[in-house]
Amino acid sequence: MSTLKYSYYPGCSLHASAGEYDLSTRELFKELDIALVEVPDWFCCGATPAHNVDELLSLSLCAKNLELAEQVEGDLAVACAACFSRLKFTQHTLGENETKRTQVEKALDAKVRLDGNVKHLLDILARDLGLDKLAGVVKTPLKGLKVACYYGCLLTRPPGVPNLDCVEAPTIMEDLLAAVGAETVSWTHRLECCGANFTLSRPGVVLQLTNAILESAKAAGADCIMVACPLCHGNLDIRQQEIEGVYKADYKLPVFYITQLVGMACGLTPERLGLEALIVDPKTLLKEKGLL
Amino acid sequence: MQKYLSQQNFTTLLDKLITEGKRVVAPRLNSGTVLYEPLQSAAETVTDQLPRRSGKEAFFPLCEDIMSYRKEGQQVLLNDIDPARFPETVLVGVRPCDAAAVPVLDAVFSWDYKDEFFLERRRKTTIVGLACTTADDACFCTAVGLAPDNPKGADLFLTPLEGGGYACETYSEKGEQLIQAHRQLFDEPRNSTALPLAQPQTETVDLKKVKAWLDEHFEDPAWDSIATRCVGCGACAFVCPVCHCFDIVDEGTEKSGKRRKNWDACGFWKFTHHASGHNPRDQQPKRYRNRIMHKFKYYDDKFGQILCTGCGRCIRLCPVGIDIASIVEEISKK
Amino acid sequence: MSRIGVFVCHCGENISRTVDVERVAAEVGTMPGVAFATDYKYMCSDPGQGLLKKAIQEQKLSHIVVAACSPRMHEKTFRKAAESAGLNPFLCEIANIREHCSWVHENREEATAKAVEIVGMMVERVKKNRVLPTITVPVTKRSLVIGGGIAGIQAALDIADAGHDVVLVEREPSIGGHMAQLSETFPTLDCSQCIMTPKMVDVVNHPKIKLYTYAEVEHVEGYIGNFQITIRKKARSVDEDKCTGCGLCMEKCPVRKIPNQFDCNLGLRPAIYVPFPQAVPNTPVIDREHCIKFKTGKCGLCQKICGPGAVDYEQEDTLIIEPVGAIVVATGFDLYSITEKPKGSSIKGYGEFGHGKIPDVIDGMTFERLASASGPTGGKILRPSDGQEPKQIVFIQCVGSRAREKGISYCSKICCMYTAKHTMLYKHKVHDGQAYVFFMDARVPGKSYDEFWRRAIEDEEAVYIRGMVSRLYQKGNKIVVMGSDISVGVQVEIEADMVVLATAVQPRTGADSLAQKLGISYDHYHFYSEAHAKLRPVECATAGIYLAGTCQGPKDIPDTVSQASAAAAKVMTLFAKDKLEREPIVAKVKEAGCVACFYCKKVCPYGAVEEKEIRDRQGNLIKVVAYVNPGVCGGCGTCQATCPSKSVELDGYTDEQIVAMIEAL
Amino acid sequence: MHVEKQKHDFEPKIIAFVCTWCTYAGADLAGTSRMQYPANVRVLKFPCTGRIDPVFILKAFQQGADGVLVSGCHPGDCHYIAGNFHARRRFAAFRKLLEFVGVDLNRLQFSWVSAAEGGKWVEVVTELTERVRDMGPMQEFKELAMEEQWSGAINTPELQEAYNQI
Amino acid sequence: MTHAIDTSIYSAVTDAIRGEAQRILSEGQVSAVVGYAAARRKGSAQPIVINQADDAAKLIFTPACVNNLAVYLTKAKKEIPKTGKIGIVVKGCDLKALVGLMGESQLKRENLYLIGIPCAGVLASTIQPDKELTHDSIASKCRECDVHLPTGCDFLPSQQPGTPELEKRYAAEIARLETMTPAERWKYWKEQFSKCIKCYACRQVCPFCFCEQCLCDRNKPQMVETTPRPAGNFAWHVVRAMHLAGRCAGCAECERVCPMDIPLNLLNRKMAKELKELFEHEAGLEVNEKGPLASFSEKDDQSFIK
Repeated sequence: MSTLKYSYYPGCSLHASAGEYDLSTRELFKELDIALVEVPDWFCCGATPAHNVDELLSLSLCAKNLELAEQVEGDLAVACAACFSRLKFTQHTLGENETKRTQVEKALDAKVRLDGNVKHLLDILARDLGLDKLAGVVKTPLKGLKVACYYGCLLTRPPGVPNLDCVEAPTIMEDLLAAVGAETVSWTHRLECCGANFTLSRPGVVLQLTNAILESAKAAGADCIMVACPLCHGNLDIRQQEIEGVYKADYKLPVFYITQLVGMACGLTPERLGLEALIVDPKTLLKEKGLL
Repeated sequence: MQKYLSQQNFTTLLDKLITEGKRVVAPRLNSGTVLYEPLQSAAETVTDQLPRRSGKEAFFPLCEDIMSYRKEGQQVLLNDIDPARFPETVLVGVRPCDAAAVPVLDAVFSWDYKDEFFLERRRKTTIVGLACTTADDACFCTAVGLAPDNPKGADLFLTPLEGGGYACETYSEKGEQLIQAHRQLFDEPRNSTALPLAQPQTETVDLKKVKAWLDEHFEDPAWDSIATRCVGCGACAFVCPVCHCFDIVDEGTEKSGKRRKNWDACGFWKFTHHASGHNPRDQQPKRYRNRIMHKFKYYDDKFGQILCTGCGRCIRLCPVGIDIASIVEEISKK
Repeated sequence: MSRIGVFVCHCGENISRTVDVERVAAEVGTMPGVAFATDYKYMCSDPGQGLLKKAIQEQKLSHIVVAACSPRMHEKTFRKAAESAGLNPFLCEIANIREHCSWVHENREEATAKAVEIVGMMVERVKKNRVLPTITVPVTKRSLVIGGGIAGIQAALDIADAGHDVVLVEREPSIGGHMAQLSETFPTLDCSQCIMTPKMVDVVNHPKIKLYTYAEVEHVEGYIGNFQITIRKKARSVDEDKCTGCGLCMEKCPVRKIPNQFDCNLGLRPAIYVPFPQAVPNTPVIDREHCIKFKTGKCGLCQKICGPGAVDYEQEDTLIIEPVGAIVVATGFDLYSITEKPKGSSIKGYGEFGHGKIPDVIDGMTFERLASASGPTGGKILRPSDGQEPKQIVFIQCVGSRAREKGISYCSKICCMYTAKHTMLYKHKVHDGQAYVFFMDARVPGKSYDEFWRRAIEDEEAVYIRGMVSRLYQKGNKIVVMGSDISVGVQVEIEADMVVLATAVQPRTGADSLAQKLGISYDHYHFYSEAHAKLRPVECATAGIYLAGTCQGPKDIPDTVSQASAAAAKVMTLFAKDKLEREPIVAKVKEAGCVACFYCKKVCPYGAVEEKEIRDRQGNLIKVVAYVNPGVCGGCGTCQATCPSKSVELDGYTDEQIVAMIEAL
Repeated sequence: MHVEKQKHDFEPKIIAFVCTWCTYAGADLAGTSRMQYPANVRVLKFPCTGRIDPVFILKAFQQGADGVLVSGCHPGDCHYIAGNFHARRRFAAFRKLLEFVGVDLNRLQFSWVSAAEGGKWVEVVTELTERVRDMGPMQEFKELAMEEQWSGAINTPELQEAYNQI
Repeated sequence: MTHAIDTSIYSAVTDAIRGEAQRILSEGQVSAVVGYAAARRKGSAQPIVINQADDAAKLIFTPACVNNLAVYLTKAKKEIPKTGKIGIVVKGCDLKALVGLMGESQLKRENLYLIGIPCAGVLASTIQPDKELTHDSIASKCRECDVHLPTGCDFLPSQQPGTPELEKRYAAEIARLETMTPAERWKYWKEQFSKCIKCYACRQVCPFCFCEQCLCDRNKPQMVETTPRPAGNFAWHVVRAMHLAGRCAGCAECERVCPMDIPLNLLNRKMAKELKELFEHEAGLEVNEKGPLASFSEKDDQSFIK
């Protein structure tokens, strides 16, 4: 049915805490007949900390991964919002700044390739495959499920770099969910930061930020939250119980990855989507909505 | 006089002529294009291709100075070019269609006015003709009364032989002198057969009928269909062995300069453009009509010859595929 | 053959010290075409000029070259002298052997040789010079002013007061513009309407001003001194001559709930309306989009009750042609809208501020209407959502301005001052309220401006927070404003009742299409471009068109009024003479060679090139060619360098003249 | 005190095409300030760099210039609003063409010299003159001008002499 | 070894052109159609203007249909009837020229009926027209063609041309010349230009040389020596390249028709390359009101200006 082909950069999180994101991605793409070939020998992009410590290192890490990706046919598919951000940022910075490019090329002893397309899964599903096509393969529309789409701070920012969607008022997640029959809520904290990796060094800050997000989603009437980033997922899902304790709140908002919700609509079993790995148990909700 | 000239001696002859101080002009390769040009050495000669430009250049240069001027104070000083300083030239490897052009040109350059620029170069040039062994479908010498082995215009004519070398025949004093001066290089004629001659594909055209039609059809709708597509360049005239129109221009500054004679072409818009702004040949078909009329009627009226040797250059090189052979053929059938 | 006279000046010793002037004269004297050559101590002196005049007459000279100082010094002097001796001034050329020779070289031999060459060059040049007659252009002493805001009003009044007719065209049903919408003005806090409305009345009463409201410029033809303006007067549906302005129609109109744009859509108006009570002219207009009569054919109430019978549903747009000699463009500005912008627009909008969907997030102009005594709330500051008085109010500056990522990089110039004013007006009306201002830096230069701004902080207790706002969102009936205070490096979160955005000043939508009609240039943002940023700030590059107010760039009322008066002064300067005289260094088209590719038109900085049809005596079109309007041509010659066939030629700098000089070398 | 000028074997001919409002005035200022520079330059005044046709540059080289200078108003200072912007594009393209056909661009200088930059005028002219002097005469165009088509060439002593003179 | 290029669609294309020309002529939509017809020599083709629907059967499309017919619609060629709408057969490269002419106010789209050609390529030279289209014989311009299917035509046959990837010869040749020293380049061009005989075929076939009076034909002043001496030839070709800079649409007709084989399109390609690098301009299928040298940006490169 489809002839889409991508090289695939899972990123470290997907091999660890976000294994279900990796699993659901591979399963969903298999179902949609989109070829994913893992970038051979890929390694960490440096994520959010590296560029604060050593810019050259962080750029070189990404540049090397981009070079590796060239061995595989097709645009580069990225699942993690942080990896996506770093790879895009590297392309942008090295494209604009010749001095830095020269430095990186010297470090890598190779020409930097900046012409390959780096695409987030959202882009692939909503645009390359297309919403119409996606809607056509939906088996179980996610009817009645009210989802708060959470973009976090990296997917669309900074202006002019990822160019995924409108920087401050994106709709790509909402559009995607509409195509698979879910309902999305209008809420205020779609693009706020969750605190990301401060979860280890400054948990207090993260709790505060994450609480605001959960509070806003709940207030808007959401049943669950959908994310496209393992870091966001970690903070919203793993920390949720703790937050409820600290802020004396009762959220019980399951946090799904985009691929899990879309996969569910395409009729993939919970096992193929790794739903059991979620901390906030989605079963009750899904049963209630007749989706399980 | 009939002689045999081996390939080896042909080369030696040219080199000798060069060392003697003669200007030896023969087909050679100039950045990818075969042209009649002065040789530095006989090895440059290319004998298997018809040069892009014709041999007329040796007598009727693309561009030549005829006078120079200089202002000094309120005076203008003039200085004529002395034809005596034109170099002695041997024009070698000249195809029958190019060689035959020379006597045709003689007519116009020695008519009411003797053009010393042409005539002096003519006197100082010996023409060594060469028979054709190949032809393409643009060649039509046979249609205008010539042939691949017609020696018209040549002082000396070479016919390539099976197994190499040339049969060599003289047709003028100049040709004989050339052989006499280098007789050690010429052997007695051999019995070898000549290489098969080229076979131009065009049928013979009844030139009388062509002229008869032209006599009556200065105005005719056919001219439009023939030449509406003509874009008005001078390629046909400039590669033609017998087109001989020229333009005289003064070039230089207020202080000094040259009067020059350049090739001109009747296809150019400027060719008949009057100072008043009026142009009697205001459209391209009228200009092209002049080309055909001049070649097959006016020249015939005046000199009893036609102004075409069937070399086919204009056919091959016309940017818009105007084919003089097919035009003449068509006219002959009207 | 030419008889050229060469006059070599010693300039006291300034030239003769390093240049052997006698030798120059002698050598030049032998050059072809030179009939007379001499040297003299001071050519520019009276006897020197006398020598020149005498030689022209006695020697019957056809051209002259004066070898002296820079032509920038005395070209005019010598050309005048030549003219008085009966020679066309443009047959006189200057060879600069002082600034470009004697003063910059010490070696006498070298300097003399160079001087001979310089003079030789000019001798060759002058041979190719042609007689050029002075160009005169008649001037129609009427002016068009486009836009009836404060800029247009000021310009119109100044020009009319000088005794010249003015045609004032305003797009809206009333003049007044943005200034009429303001409550109080900085830095004096005087009521805007109090100072504005008398001027509006002056306009309508001025015998020299012809006012067209609810009208637009449709088409512009002609050039400086001689424009033909086609004005489209939109159908008002009310006869201005008959209407007495009694207002009965507006009272009776059954359609009453149309948001009034003048009040930033806060107030409501009927379908037949004047935008505001002090409107000039006080003649209503029917909003055909909302009028029942126009929508369904029924109603017709206003016509029935109108005593003078002024309501006319059949009225159509009319086109009026006005001849004028000068144009003042004063079309004003629009405010940046934070709503979502169409794809492809360079303006991005503000998703982080809710894309305009949060009702109590308003822009500065809306705040002006809330604060205005004649506004929809009668001057009370009330929230649009629920009519409550906001106790915590946040002002955000630089919304759109200085924000490259939002599509605009310039400073809007007025927001710092009006935000300070807003905090004061707020404090004056809501005594227990608190105003916060997020700002990047305060740009308040101007007479009494800084003092005003400080008063807002020091006396009116506005809290100024240096930093930007990253996001705001509705939470219950509050608006959460998330920002940072970079002076102390902390995150700030304020739960506000109302947020006022100081949105950027932008050119009017459609400014570009008006510019194209006028043939004036505009920048990337569509602000109109002045001819020279420093020295010709109110003139357009296109002769006879002048700029006033914010259409040229953001500015406040005092600057706008100053520029309007300056533009008026420029118009008066133009009108001071009956005919416009100019140096004949203009481009001319050689029509025979012109192929109408109009490259000349594309590159002409003055819009001087027009398309001209050449017809035979029967009126059949022979060809279209370019035509350079000598009244408009600036004389740069860019057209000639660009013309592929060199069919346009700049008099005074023809190819022949230039090539002659190159060949003289 | 007069510094004895160094004698050179070759004095290049430099032609400067300048606009009247900025560079010509700048050169005037150099004069008024009594600055000194080599006497090799000949100035041709144009209203605006926008008027300068690339053919003039070619013509100058053909007429024996060893170096050519084109100079006008700084961007934004054009008396005619935008003439220098048009010129900038035109010459950006033309110099690439000249380079491609084998003209050494060291012989062709472009500059912005304002009416206030007498010093810069001196600097630009001096630098170009010295650079071209080091490069020697612009042989290419001079030789080209003497060259004939073979068919029109004659062995005249005067041609030979003229050729030897360059 | 030379690979043949698939031109099997050309006969179907020929049929389609004939049908369309027949239709628009008989319906009176156009007063004439400019196209190609077969000529006497084997494999040859020539431009033709037809006014009768019956003549539509004369139209062909073959690899020898090399001409850019746009030249027949320019002012320098007044003979084509200018009344009413004219149909014209265009390859993608020819269409670029037409588009350029529209941008230069020479033509109006509404006066044209464009019959597009799905084109896999044409011959480099028709001196010997009876040739197969191969990787060797194909015109250099076709090797870098990006408009095998002209868009925006009124009629376009449905055939899809095969478009093999071929080495870009112009790019390679320009790169080769660029690595030379100025003296070497001078020598190269001097030799090439010295062959020029000033027949002006390059000018006459060029759609953009539409000036009725060429600058180089003027004599007051004489900007360019008209004499075909090396100096005048050099000036002529440099001035022509400059006049075409930013305008040339790349049809390479100048180069094809040059009887002296001067690689004229190299100059035009070089300028196109430079203008793309400098001003991001490229000849395309969008009508451009202002060419790169008739416009400017304040941010234009001025690194070459002191």
